Amino acid sequence: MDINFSEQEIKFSEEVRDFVSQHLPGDVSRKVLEHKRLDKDDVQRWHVALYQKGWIAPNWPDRFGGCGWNSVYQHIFDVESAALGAPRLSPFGLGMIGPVLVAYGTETQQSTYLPKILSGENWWCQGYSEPGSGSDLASLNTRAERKGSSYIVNGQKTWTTHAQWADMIFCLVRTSSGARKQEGISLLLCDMNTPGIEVRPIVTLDGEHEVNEVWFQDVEVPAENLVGEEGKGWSIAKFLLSHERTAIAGVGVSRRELVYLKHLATVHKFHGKPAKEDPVFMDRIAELEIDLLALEMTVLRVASGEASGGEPGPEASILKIRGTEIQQRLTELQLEVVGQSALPHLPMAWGDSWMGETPGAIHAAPLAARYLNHRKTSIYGGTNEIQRNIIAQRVLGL
Amino acid sequence: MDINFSEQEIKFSEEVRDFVSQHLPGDVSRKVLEHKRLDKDDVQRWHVALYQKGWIAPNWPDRFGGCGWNSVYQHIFDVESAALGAPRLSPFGLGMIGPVLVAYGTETQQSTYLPKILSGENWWCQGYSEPGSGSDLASLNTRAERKGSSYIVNGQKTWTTHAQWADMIFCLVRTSSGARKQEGISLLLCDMNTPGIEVRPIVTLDGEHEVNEVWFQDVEVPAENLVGEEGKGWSIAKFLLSHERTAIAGVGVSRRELVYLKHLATVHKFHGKPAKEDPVFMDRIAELEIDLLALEMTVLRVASGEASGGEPGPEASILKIRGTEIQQRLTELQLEVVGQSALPHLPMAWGDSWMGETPGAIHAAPLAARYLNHRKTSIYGGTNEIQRNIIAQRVLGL
Amino acid sequence: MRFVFTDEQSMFKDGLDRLLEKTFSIETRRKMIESKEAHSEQVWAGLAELGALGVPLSEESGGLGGAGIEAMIIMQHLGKHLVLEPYISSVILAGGLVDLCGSEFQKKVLIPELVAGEGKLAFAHAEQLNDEGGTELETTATQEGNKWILKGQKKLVLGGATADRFIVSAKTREDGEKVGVTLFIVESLDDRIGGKAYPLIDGSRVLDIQLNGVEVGPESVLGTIDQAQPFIDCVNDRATAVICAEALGVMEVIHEMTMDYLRTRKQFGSALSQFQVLQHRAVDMFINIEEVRSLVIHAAGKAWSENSHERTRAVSAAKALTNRAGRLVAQEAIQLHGGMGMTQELPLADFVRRLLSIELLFGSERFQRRRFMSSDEQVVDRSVFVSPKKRWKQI
Amino acid sequence: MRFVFTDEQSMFKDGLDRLLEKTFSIETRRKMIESKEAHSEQVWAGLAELGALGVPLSEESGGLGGAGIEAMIIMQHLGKHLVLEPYISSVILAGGLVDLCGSEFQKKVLIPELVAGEGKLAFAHAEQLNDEGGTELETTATQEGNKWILKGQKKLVLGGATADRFIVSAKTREDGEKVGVTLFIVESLDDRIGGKAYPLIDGSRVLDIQLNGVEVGPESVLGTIDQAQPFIDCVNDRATAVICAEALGVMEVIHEMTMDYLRTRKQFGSALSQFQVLQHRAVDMFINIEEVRSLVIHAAGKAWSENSHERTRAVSAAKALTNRAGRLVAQEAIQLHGGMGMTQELPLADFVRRLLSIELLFGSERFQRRRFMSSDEQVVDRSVFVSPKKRWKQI
Repeated sequence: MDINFSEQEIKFSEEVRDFVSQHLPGDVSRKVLEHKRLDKDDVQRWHVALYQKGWIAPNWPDRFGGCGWNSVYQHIFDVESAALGAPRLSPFGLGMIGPVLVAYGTETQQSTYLPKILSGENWWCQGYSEPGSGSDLASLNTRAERKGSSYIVNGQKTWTTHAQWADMIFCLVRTSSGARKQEGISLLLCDMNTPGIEVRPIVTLDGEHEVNEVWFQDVEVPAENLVGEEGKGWSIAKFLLSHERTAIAGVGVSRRELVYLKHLATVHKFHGKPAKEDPVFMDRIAELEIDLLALEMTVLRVASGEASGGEPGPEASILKIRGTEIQQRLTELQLEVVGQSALPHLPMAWGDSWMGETPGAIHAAPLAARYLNHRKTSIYGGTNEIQRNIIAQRVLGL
Repeated sequence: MDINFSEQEIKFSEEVRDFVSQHLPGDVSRKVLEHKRLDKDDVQRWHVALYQKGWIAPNWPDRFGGCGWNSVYQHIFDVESAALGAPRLSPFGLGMIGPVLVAYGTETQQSTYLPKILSGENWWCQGYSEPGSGSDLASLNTRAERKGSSYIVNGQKTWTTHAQWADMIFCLVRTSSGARKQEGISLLLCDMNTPGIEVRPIVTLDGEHEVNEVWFQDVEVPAENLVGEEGKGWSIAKFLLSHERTAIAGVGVSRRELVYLKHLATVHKFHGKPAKEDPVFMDRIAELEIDLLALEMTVLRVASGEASGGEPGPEASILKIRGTEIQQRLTELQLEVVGQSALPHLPMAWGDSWMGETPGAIHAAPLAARYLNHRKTSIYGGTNEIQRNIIAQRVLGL
Repeated sequence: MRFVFTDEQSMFKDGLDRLLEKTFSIETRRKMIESKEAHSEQVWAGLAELGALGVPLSEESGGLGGAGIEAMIIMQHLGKHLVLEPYISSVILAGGLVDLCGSEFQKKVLIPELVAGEGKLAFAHAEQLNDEGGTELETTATQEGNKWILKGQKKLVLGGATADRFIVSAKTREDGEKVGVTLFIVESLDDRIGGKAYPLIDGSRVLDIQLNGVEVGPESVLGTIDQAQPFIDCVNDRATAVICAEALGVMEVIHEMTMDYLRTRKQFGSALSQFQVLQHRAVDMFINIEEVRSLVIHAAGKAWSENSHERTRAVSAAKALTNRAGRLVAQEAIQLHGGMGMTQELPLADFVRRLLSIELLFGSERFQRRRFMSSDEQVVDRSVFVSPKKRWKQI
Repeated sequence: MRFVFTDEQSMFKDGLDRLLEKTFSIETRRKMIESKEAHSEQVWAGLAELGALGVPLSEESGGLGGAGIEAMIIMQHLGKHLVLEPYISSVILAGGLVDLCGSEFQKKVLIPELVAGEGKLAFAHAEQLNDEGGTELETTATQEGNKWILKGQKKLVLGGATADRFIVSAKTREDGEKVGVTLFIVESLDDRIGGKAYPLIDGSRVLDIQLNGVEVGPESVLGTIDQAQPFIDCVNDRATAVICAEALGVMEVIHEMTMDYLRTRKQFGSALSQFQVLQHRAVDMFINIEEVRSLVIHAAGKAWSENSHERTRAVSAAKALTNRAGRLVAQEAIQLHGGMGMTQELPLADFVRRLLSIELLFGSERFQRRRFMSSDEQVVDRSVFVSPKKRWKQI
């Protein structure tokens, strides 16, 4: 056991820094660091830069175009690139359906979809939740009926992040009504341009459009787009969800936001002195920073076990819970330090083209919206209550 | 609505202060203020002083010898006497079985027991919990069989506070095995000197002896000692438990301990300066003090509703939860301010006769034990989890 | 001490409820926010008719002689209905200053108009949004002949967008540590005022104003020259107390919405309300709200008090707790609503956003706890309860 | 970076487990506490035989050249079995000082004895129990000829009751702000030492000593005169790191006991483990313990580092978290055990009391967070991760 970085690891981190500094577009980095709104093209430009470098799929096997990094390298990349303002790539292709296709896809599916995920040609979105099936995902009702060489899909998905940007959707659908509700669920891949699919925006608490409803009316999906066996989609879904949880810890971004928080504490004042001289506030930052350090070490521990042993266990639920709690606390403390400056509601001020003045500090403008937006983190990807149920049952055996 | 004290109320508070200053024995007051061990006689002397003044039973009706104080007067008495170091009186007679006998007792029971409770001639203890019945009190197994003009009691009670001091015990016993476990429970009064009763001490976490097991082997209890109807003991038990919860808020004592905490913060230092100059520590004290103020106002609100409307509702569960949480936090902060000084384990130092030195400050000696002891408060009188269940079901209707 | 509303107070509550149910709804609110005024003249007129606009002002000034408890009742109801009216700015802050400092003549001109709903006031005071607890005032008033010239800028003027007149605070003396602050009445139509209106995160409209050498006469001075600070502190405390009452009303509705959702929404074959973890979370929301209620009553009862330490202590306690509880209630409500709690579509969103505004206005939890603690020393011995400090001294 | 134990480390763990299971139990412990020595020579000898007493000392000094990770393994096991042995005092603190500062001769005399389990050391340093973070040392050493005279008193000397020799810290210079501290080796049998032994709340025995003009020769000076402070800080950091490992072991057992209780105890017709609220509480205990494990590993990996900022930062983080988590774990364990959790009879009581001792030793949560924050500035830019500070500066 050795918790210090090796020389190779230090060298790699320098390599990452150099690459990011040179290839991350300056306007994208600035938007990320200042919490401005990103559009698809912003993310895409970074995606392509990484693709060209061969750094696009850290956790895919070599033969499918992955980098073959171990978990420490992945972590270094995460932290270093986030620190310099790299945007989060869309996770649905690279982090979710990609690994699923690697594990369960047919050769045709692999050769059709994986290269386009890597290149960024295809963006994906996720068709999991439904209005009646949130935490109880297995109770989903979207039906796919086999008709000749196609499935006909009817139903409604919701909370579909960036469906408005996606070329493809992977969907959990019900292909038969088994005795247990987990049975009869299948995973289908579906082109977003297929007739009968309609995307309706959902505006969230913060006034922004990020998630959508996706409606399916007699949507015809070729049968070869079924992943794995018909009716066995549930175990694939679980495989995918546990992958999602590891990434969701978000250590790199949280480290960046912590540095930003400390920066804000030098700019904003309490009682006439910089907030960083307020011991009560700094005690709270210290507590958060220590929790983040613990999370980071836990990520590395879990990830290294993963590398040696296979898929991440239910321990990954810890990362989901604590990772999202920390992300939320960061938004709270950032809001606290700017205080009243965050009151004005000026959504135009966090667009990129805004050149006007704001009543408070300009960087304060997006912080209330950011706080509200981040309430989602303890809900999505399996609520934190569901994660606790998972740990209770599968780790503690209660 | 008027939240200011009236002139009469201010006058009454002065009257209480004068009386306590003159009649509370100095050695008792000192023991209480310094967290030393109290023996029965210490409490008894104060009991008698209050009895002689006619201030012994604030919430009993006049005709049974109560003071007839409204809830504000009761609160003033509670706070003023606690501040000056008055010990808590034994609640089992005055606060529990007394009101039960007033409401449910026969005339003979009332005339036999109530005067002796008032005078302090009889001390009571409570036979509720059993080894197998904690939170699920109604599952109790101690059996009482009717045999002629007596009940024969067999079984075991536990967590019986001050059974070693008690002359009488009131017991929940099973007199028949009904369909619902709440049915067939009866309330019996029993002389602690009856043959077949054995008291076995339970030493608690803090190394002290406060609670006991009480064993019953063929204990003969006269049938006239049944309170209310046979088999209807459960509703009496609930009546009694909700009374217990109002008193359990303990605002007077917590106010005293808060003042003590602030005093400790002037005596003990952090980084070479009095702890009261440490903003982080003081922020925590402020939070606690504000919570205590909220509790105090809630007690007054609930109690005044009670005075106008009858028995305290399930809202009293709030007082139990928050009251005990605050008591526990006070012991934690007291422990924090003395720090390492609380490490030496010197139980003799919190007896009254101790004249020796202690490695840390002498007043620090009991604080670790006190912290450990107070863990009980969120367990006894219905755990705080049970209280939350009560609120969920009976107040929120979930 | 009494914790029961008087008959008069109860009738007043009922009147408010009827008015607001009839004239206001979440749909009205959403339309209003998009409108130019961003509030409802109909509701304001209704409040005037009920007497609500004069309730917490003294009878000598032309008010109804009520105090904190009455103001609390009003604000709690405005909170429940999420009304946008500038009650705090016009009645509590600016109206309170006229009531406390105004000359007979100034009161006669301003109060009846205010009470009748015909003239709105606003208090233009804040300048530094980036320094909580910073007290520096940069707006100056300099005397030239018998005129005063005001220069500076004021930010986040609540109710500013619809006010007919501003009470403006300005520095009129500065000797080392000591700063003299004076209040001036300024007509909002004065063309030397540059105003910029914008919405807060809850949709309510505020104003930034620029005073480019605004000239006012001696009759515009409100109260004694250099002596305004204690009165500013006083109305700020009152406003803080009653905004906590508003928060209480908001939280009550949020809690109710959440209980309804828990009872209705099913997962895993049961209503969410059957899951013990969610039950206990709902209970913690409830307990927090009850605690806020206790301290709101306490603060309302002390906010009109002449003892400034007692007032500060009660108000800071209430705001610190309201902020903590408000955050918990909002966060739990969203969490218990799951994905639905994240949508702008549910009225929950409007209530959550208002609660967040209230949290950010009138002092953070940390700020208020510090203020509470520093008012503590002075107030302990005045309370009805004598502390046993002397005894501890012997230890 | 590697998170897997080496084969050697795994074998060592197994050896420790076998030793402690064979020679120690909660009953043994309870008997020991009442005994004069308050620890077990058999266990100590067993640890010596396993090499545990020399593991974290450098090979040059006669140790086995291990470091924090090995010390962590040992202390975590001592925690799991609630062993009373003076490992921290003798090996980590005093042994560490000899290792870091001793002359060849001093090492040759002291280390082999220590490693063989034949001579115990203790570090007598603390004086002010009533001032956490206060650094004033009142014990003085004054030179007379080639002798040193030690005067003062030392409190709460861990392992002091059974030590054969003390390392005593004393002030040897004081010029205004600057204080020179020197270490001295003192025989415990010296009759000019007045010692008073007493138990801590967990039953372990400590010693207060009184140095009434104890005379020692120049060969007793450990390290350079006036220059001991950095080495004291170093071994204190190491001790803090490994006592967190002990706490981890203690918490693991507490959690296991609690899970067993939840599975066994029935109320309302179900095992307690079926109640969702209790399940989630158990999960929070578990998460806290896993976080402690992460920071214990981190601190152990840095505690032997030469970069004192990095060391302090890692150690303070671990202790702050350990204290917070330890309190949560103990409190929840008691609460989930209900009344039974309040009894002295259950072994849980012994574990809870030890955890409380650990919390009170080596710095509170508040103290450690402050220390963490002040070490922060220095360390950020040395880390492998470059902070994006410069970018923010442009905002």
